[in-house]
Amino acid sequence: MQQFLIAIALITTGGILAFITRKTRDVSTIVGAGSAIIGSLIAVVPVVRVLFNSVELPLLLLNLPLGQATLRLDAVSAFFSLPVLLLLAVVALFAGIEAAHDKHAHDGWLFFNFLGAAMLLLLVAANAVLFLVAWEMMSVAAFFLIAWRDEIASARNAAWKFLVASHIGTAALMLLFAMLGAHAGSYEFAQFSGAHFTDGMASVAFFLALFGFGVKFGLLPLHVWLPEAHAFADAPVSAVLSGAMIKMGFYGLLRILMLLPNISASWGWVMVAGGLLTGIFAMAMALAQSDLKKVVAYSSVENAGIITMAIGCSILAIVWKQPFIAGAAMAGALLHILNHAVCKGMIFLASGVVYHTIGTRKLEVMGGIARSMPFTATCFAIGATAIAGLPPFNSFISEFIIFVAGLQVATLQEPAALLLAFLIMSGLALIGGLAVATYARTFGLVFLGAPRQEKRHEISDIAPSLRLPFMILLGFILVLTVTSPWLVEILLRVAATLMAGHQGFALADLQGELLHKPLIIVVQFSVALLALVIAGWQLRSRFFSTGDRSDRPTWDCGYAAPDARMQYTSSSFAQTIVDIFSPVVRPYKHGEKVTGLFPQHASFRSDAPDSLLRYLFSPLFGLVDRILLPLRGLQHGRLHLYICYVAITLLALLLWKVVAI
Amino acid sequence: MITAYALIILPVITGVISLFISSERVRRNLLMIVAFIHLFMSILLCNGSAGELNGVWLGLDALSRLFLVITSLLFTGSAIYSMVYLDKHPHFNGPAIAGLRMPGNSNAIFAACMQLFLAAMSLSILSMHFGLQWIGIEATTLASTPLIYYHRNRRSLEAAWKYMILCSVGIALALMGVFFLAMTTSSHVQQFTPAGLSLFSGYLKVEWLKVAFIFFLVGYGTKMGLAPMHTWLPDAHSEAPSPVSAMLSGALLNCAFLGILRIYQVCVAVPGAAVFANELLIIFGLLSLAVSGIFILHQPDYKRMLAYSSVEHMGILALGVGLGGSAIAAAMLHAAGHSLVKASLFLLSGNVLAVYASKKVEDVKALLKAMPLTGALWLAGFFAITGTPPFTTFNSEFAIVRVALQSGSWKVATLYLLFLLLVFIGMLTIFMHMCFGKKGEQEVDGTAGESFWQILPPVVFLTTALLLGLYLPDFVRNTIDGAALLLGGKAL
Amino acid sequence: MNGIATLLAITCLLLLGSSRILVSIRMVAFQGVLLGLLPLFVSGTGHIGVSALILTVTNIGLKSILLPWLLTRALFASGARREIEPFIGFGTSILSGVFLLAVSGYIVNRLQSTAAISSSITLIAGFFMVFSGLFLLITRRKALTQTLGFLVLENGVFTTGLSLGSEFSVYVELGILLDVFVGIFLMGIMLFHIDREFDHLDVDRFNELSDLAVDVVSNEEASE
Amino acid sequence: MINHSSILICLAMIVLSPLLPGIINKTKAFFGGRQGPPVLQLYFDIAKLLRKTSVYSETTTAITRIAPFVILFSTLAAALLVPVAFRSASISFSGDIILLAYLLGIGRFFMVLAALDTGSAFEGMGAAREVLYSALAEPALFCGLLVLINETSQTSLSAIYEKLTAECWWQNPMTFLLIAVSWTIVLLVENARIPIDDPNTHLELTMIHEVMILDYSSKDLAIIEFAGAVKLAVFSSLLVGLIFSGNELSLPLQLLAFTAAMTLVAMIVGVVESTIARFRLLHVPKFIVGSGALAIIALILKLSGN
Repeated sequence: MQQFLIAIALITTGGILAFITRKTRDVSTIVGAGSAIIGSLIAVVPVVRVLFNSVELPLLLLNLPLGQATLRLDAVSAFFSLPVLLLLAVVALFAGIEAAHDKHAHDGWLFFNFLGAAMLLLLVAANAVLFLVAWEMMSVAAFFLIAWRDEIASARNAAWKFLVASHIGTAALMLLFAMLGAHAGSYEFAQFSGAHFTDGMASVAFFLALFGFGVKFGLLPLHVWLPEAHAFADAPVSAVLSGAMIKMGFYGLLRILMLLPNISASWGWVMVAGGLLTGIFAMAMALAQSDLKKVVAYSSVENAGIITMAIGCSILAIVWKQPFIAGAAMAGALLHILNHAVCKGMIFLASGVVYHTIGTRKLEVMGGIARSMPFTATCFAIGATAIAGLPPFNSFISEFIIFVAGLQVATLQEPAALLLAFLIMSGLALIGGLAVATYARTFGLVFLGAPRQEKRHEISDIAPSLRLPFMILLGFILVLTVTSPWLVEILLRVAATLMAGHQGFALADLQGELLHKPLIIVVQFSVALLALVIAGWQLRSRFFSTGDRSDRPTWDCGYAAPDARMQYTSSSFAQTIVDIFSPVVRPYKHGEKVTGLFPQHASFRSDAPDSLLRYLFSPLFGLVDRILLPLRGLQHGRLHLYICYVAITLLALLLWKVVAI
Repeated sequence: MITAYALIILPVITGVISLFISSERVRRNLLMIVAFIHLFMSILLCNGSAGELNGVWLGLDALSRLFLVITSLLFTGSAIYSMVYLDKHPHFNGPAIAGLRMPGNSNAIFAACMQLFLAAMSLSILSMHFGLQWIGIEATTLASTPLIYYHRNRRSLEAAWKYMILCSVGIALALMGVFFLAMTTSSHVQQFTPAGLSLFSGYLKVEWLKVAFIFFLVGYGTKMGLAPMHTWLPDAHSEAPSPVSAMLSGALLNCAFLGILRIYQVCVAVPGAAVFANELLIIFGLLSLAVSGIFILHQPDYKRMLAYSSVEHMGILALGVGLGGSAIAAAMLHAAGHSLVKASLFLLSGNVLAVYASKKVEDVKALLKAMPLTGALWLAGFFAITGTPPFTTFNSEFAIVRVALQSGSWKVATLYLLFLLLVFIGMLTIFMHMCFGKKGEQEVDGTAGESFWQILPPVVFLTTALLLGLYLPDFVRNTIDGAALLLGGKAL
Repeated sequence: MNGIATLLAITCLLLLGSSRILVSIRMVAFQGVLLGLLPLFVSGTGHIGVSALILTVTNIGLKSILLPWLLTRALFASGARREIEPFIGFGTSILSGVFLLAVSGYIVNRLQSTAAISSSITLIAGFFMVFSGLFLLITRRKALTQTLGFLVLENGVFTTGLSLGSEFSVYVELGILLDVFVGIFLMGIMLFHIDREFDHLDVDRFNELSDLAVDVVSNEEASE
Repeated sequence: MINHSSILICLAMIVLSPLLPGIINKTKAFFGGRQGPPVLQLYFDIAKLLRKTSVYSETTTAITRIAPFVILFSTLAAALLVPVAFRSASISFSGDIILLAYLLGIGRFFMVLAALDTGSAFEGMGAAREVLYSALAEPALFCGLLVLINETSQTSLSAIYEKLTAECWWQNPMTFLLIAVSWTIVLLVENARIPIDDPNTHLELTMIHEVMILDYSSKDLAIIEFAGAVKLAVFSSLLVGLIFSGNELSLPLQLLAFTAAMTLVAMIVGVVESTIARFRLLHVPKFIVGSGALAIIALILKLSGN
């Protein structure tokens, strides 16, 4: 426990020192990045101890103005600190090296480290007030990181949206914790779980929590801040935001769920439905985007949707007293959180590299980057395959676990169960299919084909030193894939801690072996597939490639002068799908139809700003303005009427109250 | 007791003296010295060694301790700040009006009135006798009007006039309240003080107390800036010189609030009255919150925005006291936090104004680049004033929500949070517009507003607010809890 | 005592009705005299306390001599017209005055039901003066008349205080008087300033400071 | 849960799978009143292709080289997971169908990437269509599966088929009929057959599968063609397992029956192809969604059933 706090302190002070020494860039880089990395390494030790040999670390007390606050690191906190620590370290490494290379790299170490420290603090806070403090510090740090390039209006705009959104969420959380605290008579989580809430209160609490935390992890209507924030922040920042900060939303939600013993089915249904809609909507939006990082950001929303579904399924399973399903779904959700953190970290870093190298995020003008940046391309390809939930990589494993839970649900002989199974299975399938489409589009049109830009300065792959972080993440992807059958045991332990309060499922009830055996086979398949493919490819290109030639243009069906501009563009690739979802996506389409035998010059482009933002939130805020602005007339500057206000107030009070006497 | 009198007498004397000092330097040093002596004495008075004194006229209890220290602290800060501020503004000789020649030049009047202002506030804080307190509060109005009119232009004159008239009217009504309160007391009340009245709470006539409370609320409420009597506040705060605005918002409003608290103290003792008072306080609190939210949204003038945020926080104070229980302690804490933060914000706005020479939000851009220190503090102040942890304001605001829910008033809690949200969004928009962005085409020399004496007070105040948010030292906690107990509340 | 109270009420009605500033000033001065005499009667029973005497003297001195003199000066110094120019015509003013009288009567009546009041007429007069003071402040255009209105309001408060028979120590009373005096004095000085700056005393045109204007630029971040 | 005997059968199926397209073409030829290519045609093609050297477009990257192997091996792996000859699959475990579906998914993913790798407008077009159709088809597959799971309360494909006996059909024939139809459609979609896609059209604009492999030649093309055949076999055996149940027969009989059934499926496909015209591309998504709808109806029937 002490180690954990030391790590937090180290990271914070490192940030501050880096800020002080920001004039001398190298020093601040070393201090900032170094403290982040070392801090994470230190913090890993207690985390691992808690997770692997499930020891309870001693509590720590903190004397806050609103009373004593407990710090504790239980299995759940430990698990959730894995993505944080991992990304903190790797991204710090990346950003550090990058900063050493070019002058324009991100150097907001102060807030970067604060963000990390705040998240770690959040995870060990076992007290509502401390939790809120850490939560807000996290948001504020993130706000500054998003607004780092504040000379760009859109970055400011994104930061504004982010902070407003997260503050709305925090308001809900304040209400929630105030309610719990008022009822339990203390802000300590321990007291909360002790207090007996009525079902009504519990539901109110849950939905407040879902709202408050949903803002962070991007539940359907509340995700609007997310794409822009991730798009306009620097790559390392978006990596941490998407990989770690979003997960804190899930952490909070699960924490609250732990504290509410009387769980109800309606919560589960809401979460499943919400998650499903989120996932599908996000993918539909992602396909319509023309900004590389927005696509990736939307895919974060999609994964959040999947995780939400899984948690919802687990809740329902708890209500239906199905320990195995509950455990499997929860374990799947947790594993997916971890996997998503790794893959998304890699993808964001890779897309950041692309952005830095060719200086644009527009998919339309990209293409053919793979030839000049093979390493980045490989990383992105693996990351994309993984995050699209395809074998042989890690995200498939977690989705597989969730699927297994779904299959198990289908065996229950009751309509509700079948409905749930239907939602989960076909939902996941659809989302997965769309994810494949999205990432095929993203990777294919960014890295493959010929450059769609007329003139592009000569680009080269990232410096060898910059490859280290990618290698680490790649290693994690493989490790997470291979070790998953055993990882599940730990995850189930975490899940057991999560559900301890509810049905009192023991770890044994969760029947880990039912997951373990299939997973081993899946892993064997994955490894075999990977090995065979590589072997086959190498053999083919080593020994059976005599006489092969690759100096001919692409076969364009007899067209004599094929041209890079004739390639399928990202928007045309997505059009067929986007058209299906156009009622929700509402894409902008600018351009005229091509007519006549010898058409004149014509142009077409389409883009899709978040439809919920356009059709829900902007009108809402506008409405508030329209209501409030006229009221400003009250301050008209006429002294007589000001006095009149006073007089009227006095008279009104006198008449009202004196009559009452 | 001597110290208590000294706190009031000293500034009066020095103030009058400084009217007739011709040397700028001497006058300023005098101001500084007085500020520090005052601060020293009030700390001396409040560290408990003096104990509770309940004179017929002056007294010292937890409430006055709290407010006295805040006031003295803020005054010192503003005094330090005005060292530089006065240099930046040309002083001119007061005009001869119908033979009544105003002695000294405008800066002399400034220095003098500052000290008289301090004296008046000390009086209103230390006085236990309701009549005396009324005198003190009225005196604050008189002393601060010339300060608001410091710039000697039409706008400041208009502001000063409105301030003068509205506050005088309000306070006249408060005097009415005082008379009614006197009416409630039957003959055998010796001391016309909160404590004295509470002793004989059995004999007090509830109806008259209620009427008195209404007059107090409307009267002192005008001075405190509770909507809808707040209308003078934005004008005065935006037109006054920044150090004065800091005093007005950070210290003066508290004094007026104290005026209401004193009668509330009596109401608590009388069975029927407390509920009645709480109801009114909650209503006015929420109303103020709403009004401030409306006017902060799209506010084109950043000093006015700060002024409205003062209205908002006065609303929070009223609400907190109205909710009772530990919310009262929270309100006391909030009063302290708000004074510190708001004062530093006003001082910083002075820096910005000095450089950009405009109070318009749209004219100020890229503060963080143009004046790094001020910009950073300005943002920090924003987070502090909107109750973002770990600043102390968060604790108080959160505690108030909790109490609201404890008493099961969901409506109040939700409205409260909604209005806070509204204010937050409004302020965020403004602060982002000011701090971020590209440097404006007109090249500003940021260093002009960044001298050490201009930065020091805000730094100190904000740091204090931050530390208080992380840890509450026992003497602070005791003072706040003591104040809460006086008002029939619970400890934090 | 009740006689004086009635006189006070009548002066208020006249104030509401009078169209010339000079007259109003005189009226207020007369009120000051009445108000000064009032304490002598409160204690009743012939013998007069020293404190009461002092109060009387200062009261009359300040309210019916010094301040009127100051205001008159201000009036003559300013080139402003001597008419009052109200928002609400004099007839209406008087009518509403009567209404206010009724209201104050009603309130006092309610209060009386709860507790015995030494002299309800005076209290009514007090309330009425307060209300009409406010009324003047609200409906009269000139800064000067507002000052008068404030003076009336103050007088009303005093009357109320006396009628409630709440006797503070003389120091407090004097302090209060001092405050009021300085307040009016300051207002007087500001009248000169206003006259110099705006060359009119028309407070109604004092609305440079307002929030009617809505800034669009600061709205940039919000708009999307 | 490794079933050694079925591994052999599975291998046999894999080896013989190129016959299926042959049979389909024969059927089509028969309906067209033509002689038609020999049943072994695909073998000849593959043999020919393997002898040639390949030409790659200059825009291509390693993706183009890797893709064939990903496609091949993922399809072969999938073949290991499907029950053959009314016996449990070579490798069966709870949730194997998921792995099966996703193995085919990775193959498809790489085929699409390879198509985009060439940077040809036509291939991009095909890729876009492919991803859409498969994304729509997969839910239909799982939907049908749900009903079977719910019927048999088993979660592994083999176990499900083992439990799935004739009387299940008799109890609620409608449900199973719907599933069968919906899965047939899925088969047509996944294997790019008429009415979704015409394997031997000559207008690139209208192609889906064929256009994606326009730039492949020689060995790579051979691999892809073979993988395609295997994929067809996999889906056919899924269908066969759904419709026929013969797990109480003796092994030789099972083999015989299975071969017959597979041939039958191939012929059905042939009949479909030669009777129905290819849909306009705009209608295809509706058609696929329709198959999903059928499955959902089946689900609802099942719901009302119990």
